[in-house]
Amino acid sequence: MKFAVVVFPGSNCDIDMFHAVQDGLGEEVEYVSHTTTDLTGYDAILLPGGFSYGDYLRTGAIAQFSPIMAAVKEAVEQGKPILGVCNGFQILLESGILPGAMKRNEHLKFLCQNVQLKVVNNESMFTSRYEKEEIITIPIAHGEGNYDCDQETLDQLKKNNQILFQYEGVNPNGSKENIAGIMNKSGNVLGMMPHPERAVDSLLGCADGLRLFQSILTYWREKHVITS
Amino acid sequence: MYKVKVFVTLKNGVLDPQGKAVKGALHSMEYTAVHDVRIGKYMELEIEQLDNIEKTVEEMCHRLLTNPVMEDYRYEVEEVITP
Amino acid sequence: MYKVKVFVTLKNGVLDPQGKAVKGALHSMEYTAVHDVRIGKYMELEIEQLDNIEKTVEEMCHRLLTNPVMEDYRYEVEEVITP
Amino acid sequence: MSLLLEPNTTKIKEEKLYREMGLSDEEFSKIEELLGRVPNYTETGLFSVMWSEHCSYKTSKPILKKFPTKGDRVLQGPGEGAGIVDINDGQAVVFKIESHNHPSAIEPYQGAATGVGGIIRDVFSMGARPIALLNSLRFGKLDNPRVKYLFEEVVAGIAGYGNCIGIPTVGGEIQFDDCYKGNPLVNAMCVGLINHEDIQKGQAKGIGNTVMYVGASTGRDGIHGATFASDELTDVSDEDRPAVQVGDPFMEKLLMEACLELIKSDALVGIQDMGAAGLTSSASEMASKAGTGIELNLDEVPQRELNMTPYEMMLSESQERMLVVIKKGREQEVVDLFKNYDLEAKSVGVVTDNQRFRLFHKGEVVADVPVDALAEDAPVYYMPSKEPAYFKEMQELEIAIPQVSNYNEMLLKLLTQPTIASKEWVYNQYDYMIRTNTVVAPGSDAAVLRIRGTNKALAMTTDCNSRYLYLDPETGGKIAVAEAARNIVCSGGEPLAITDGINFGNPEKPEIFWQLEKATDGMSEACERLQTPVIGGNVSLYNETNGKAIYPTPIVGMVGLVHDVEHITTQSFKDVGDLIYVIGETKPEFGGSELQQIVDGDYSGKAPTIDLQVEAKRQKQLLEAIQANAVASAHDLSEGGFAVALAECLMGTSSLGAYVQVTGEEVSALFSETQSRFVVSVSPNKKEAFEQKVKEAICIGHVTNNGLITIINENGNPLVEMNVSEMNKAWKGAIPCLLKSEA
Ligand SMILES: Nc1ncnc2c1ncn2[C@@H]1O[C@H](COP(=O)(O)OP(=O)(O)O)[C@@H](O)[C@H]1O
Ligand SMILES: [Mg+2]
Repeated sequence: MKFAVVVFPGSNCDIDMFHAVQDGLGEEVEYVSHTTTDLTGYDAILLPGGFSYGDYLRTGAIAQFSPIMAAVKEAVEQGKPILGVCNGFQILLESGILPGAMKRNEHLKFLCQNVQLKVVNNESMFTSRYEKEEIITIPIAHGEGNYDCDQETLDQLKKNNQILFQYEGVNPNGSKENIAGIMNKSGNVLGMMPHPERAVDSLLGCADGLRLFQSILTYWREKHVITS
Repeated sequence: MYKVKVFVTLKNGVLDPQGKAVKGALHSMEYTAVHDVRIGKYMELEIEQLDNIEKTVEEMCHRLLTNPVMEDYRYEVEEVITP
Repeated sequence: MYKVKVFVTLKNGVLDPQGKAVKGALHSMEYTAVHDVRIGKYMELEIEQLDNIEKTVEEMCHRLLTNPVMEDYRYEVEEVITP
Repeated sequence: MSLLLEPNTTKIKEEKLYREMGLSDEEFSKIEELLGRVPNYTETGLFSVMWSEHCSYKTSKPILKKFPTKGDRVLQGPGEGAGIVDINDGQAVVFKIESHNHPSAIEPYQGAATGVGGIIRDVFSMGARPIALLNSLRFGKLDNPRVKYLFEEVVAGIAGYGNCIGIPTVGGEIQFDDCYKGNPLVNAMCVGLINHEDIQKGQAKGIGNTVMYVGASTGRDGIHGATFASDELTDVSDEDRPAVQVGDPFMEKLLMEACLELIKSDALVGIQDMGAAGLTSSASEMASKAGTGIELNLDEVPQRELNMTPYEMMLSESQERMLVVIKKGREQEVVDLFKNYDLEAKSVGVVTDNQRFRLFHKGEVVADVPVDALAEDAPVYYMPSKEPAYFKEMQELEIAIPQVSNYNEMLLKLLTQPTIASKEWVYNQYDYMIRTNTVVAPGSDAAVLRIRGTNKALAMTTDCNSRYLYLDPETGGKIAVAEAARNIVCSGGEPLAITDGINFGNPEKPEIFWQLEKATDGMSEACERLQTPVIGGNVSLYNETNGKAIYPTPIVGMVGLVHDVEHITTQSFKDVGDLIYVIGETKPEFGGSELQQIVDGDYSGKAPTIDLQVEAKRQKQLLEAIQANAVASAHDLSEGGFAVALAECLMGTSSLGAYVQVTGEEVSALFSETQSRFVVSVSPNKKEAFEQKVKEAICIGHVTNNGLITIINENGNPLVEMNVSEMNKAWKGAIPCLLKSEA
């Protein structure tokens, strides 16, 4: 399976994402510049964290106009797994691929620490390797992770089981309904604030994030066997 | 040349954590008469002569300068005569 | 009740990385007529009836709402008749 | 100011305008002599910044000469952007510390942010990939709104810059004392990784080569920052402040990646960042080091503002700019490379053979001075030194053991002193994990980062207890180095070298200069003994408010090599039943201690003594024991003494406790700050192995699973008995609580 890590100017978790796939998962992965217009050669697209365009104006706002975003939207349509983490999530929101918007953390400070997440839905291509309701530990590192949406959107998210992760215990940023990660209605785009790519090596304290990547791989393999 | 001023505010009903913090700080400084604070953005753009400047500004606001999911905006366009 | 609008801008000569990035983005979106962008803050305060409201606002701006080292401000006070 | 309005030479000389720029009458005469004429306005500006303390080290040079700077592993000592130390396998570590005190006092967020930006440029200008940031901060007590504001904004500024550029901020230290109330200290350290073959020098070699300017454009910000940094703060500095420099970490991220790519190209001859004194210092130093000259055409310098004069361009301290020298004919490659990062590279000058620094503007020569006159010929001052009266008084005081009636209460109180309390509120605002190499995050003795693709890791720390330095600068200087090394050793690292951030008061006062001399004497001796040469540093003098100096604060930034990730050790206890040992005997030493501050409200008496030979021996033995995998946890004893250290070993553990017995005088046993001591835990099956390596270690108890800290005396009576979770809560909540409370 071949992954693309999209590099926007100012992305800085690109390297962590790359290593999570290469060293953690053991699959093929390449960096892809934001100026690329063709993503057909990749089986999954990863939008990493960081501060694209300095996160000036609003987080993820400027990156949505990068040339690569048309290709990302194509990949969304094709049903490829797309994972946006942190700034990647913010970009997915700004570009309208996922519903809702991000505000500054309620306490107005950047916060970096391990948090506990509840796996709300384990039937997605991103979470099949987790148990339902399982509590996992994944780090966060953001200043704007306060997810917000209107009631109608929230009802939809719930109805379609689009909420994959919720913060367990303390909500670190004030997000609506303790939301930590949501997917699109078709189920192939996941945006989440916590960083699974930082939790793939127990030398660094925690490896709960690895199963997220393994879930994607499992999905892809199954699909590949069936279709080929 | 035009000078365009854009005022961006959070939509009614969207909680404003920054405004809340500022209000709290003002109260602790004894400005208890302050009922509410909302914090938004103020942008000044200098734009060259253009046909249909309003439409362009509207478009820029909608596409980039604001996030319609949670923000409202209004703007003022002034013509500046450069000597 | 008063409604106070405060406009905060960066002092002349102070670097505005945000404005610069937004200008760059607008250009890459083909809004090349945009010469300059400066980004500041816009605040709306609701304040109860007060003697000398101007002085209070002035004071709040100076002490908390703006950073006099880097920012300039101006404000407008409107009286709001609450029904 | 337009060129026409600039004062002419007669006016500069007769009205002594150079004084406003910080040059003395004698210095001005020396410049006239070097030039053989009166300098014009621009030239006077060039000299004023290059001869400022910040750039020329004119008063600190004689002092810095004393530092040991050589060692088998040292690849680059002081003199370049940052020092470099070999770490085997063709790899090296690059690091340096830098102060941004005065800018942070004026505008704390941007002052701290641009401090971080500056030190990062120092490291990548050597060709190294920055891998970690640390900082060392000093503030007044947290009982005053201005101090709280400074503290919160400085931390936010450090976080804002480091997080955005994507370099983890992994450690640091903070102390709160009244002497820093009007003059906070903000020192930032950056650590980078490099392969030997990529090491760059800031030299303008090769006559005819092209000087290129890359990065942000030049504005009027920070003009006279270097001279400003060399002046005292007074209440009026609030008014006549120079334009604040705003950092743009996004720009720096692009610039860093572009420069690191450029380093791989053989078109590059030399590279240096534009730090203090911007274009002036980078260009003249690069030429001076190479023995060449430089001509710059200022019309080509990218400018952010209209009608900038040569004076303004040359003195601007706009951030995120670098100067590179490129082989003639290869300019376009560089332009293209930077364009890929949305950056502009612009040819602005040429390397000449005449050893002159010549500036052109609108077709005219606006400055023409010998390069060495700027970069090398700054005067050196040997300041008079005098032992302050207070020192003698302090030395003559009898040892006094502070009275403590309730040990439980006192321990709790110590744990909530902001200097001791958990710094989680601070470091949780820093992204300390990014780039996924941080094995030991902030919260233990030193931070440890693995080096991907190897078995090695790097341990790093910053330390300086300035209260000891105030009471006794020489001893305090030794302790600062020794403490840093202790933190490295406790984490499993072999101390390699240090960078120093010398923060002192006004050196023109003989008592301050005496502090400077003594402190650096002490540091030199410790560096010698512990084999950690000084590979670079920074000097910040004139840290005074209204004539009152800060405590002498020479911050030590140290990096150590962990030979195998298996050796990485943290301070927390690990398992029930592990044996607890103390290394080092305890004496009644309370001068400069936290306990003294609480009980007396002030510091007095003698600083704790230190025997560097004993220190070196203990560190060596402990490191050997760690490397033999005989140690479960290790922690050095510092502020607050044994009881605090023991408590710290339990913080954050889920349900562990400790049961230990102490001997001797009780207050000393619990709270004395005697140096060269460690608390270590050892798994029972490693008992022999450990005791064999560290013969003088004394087993005092064991790790329990009852969530209690229990310290009994010789007779078996409890001195301290407390819930770890209660302690933990107080320790963690102290700083947030102080910030919230109104004052
Ligand atoms: N300004 C800071 N930035 C980041 N980490 C910090 C800062 N201050 C303290 N820390 C971290 O908190 C922990 C305790 O610091 P400190 O009490 O100074 O330790 P020590 O006494 O062992 O030097 C260390 O891991 C340190 O890196
Ligand atoms: Mg320590």
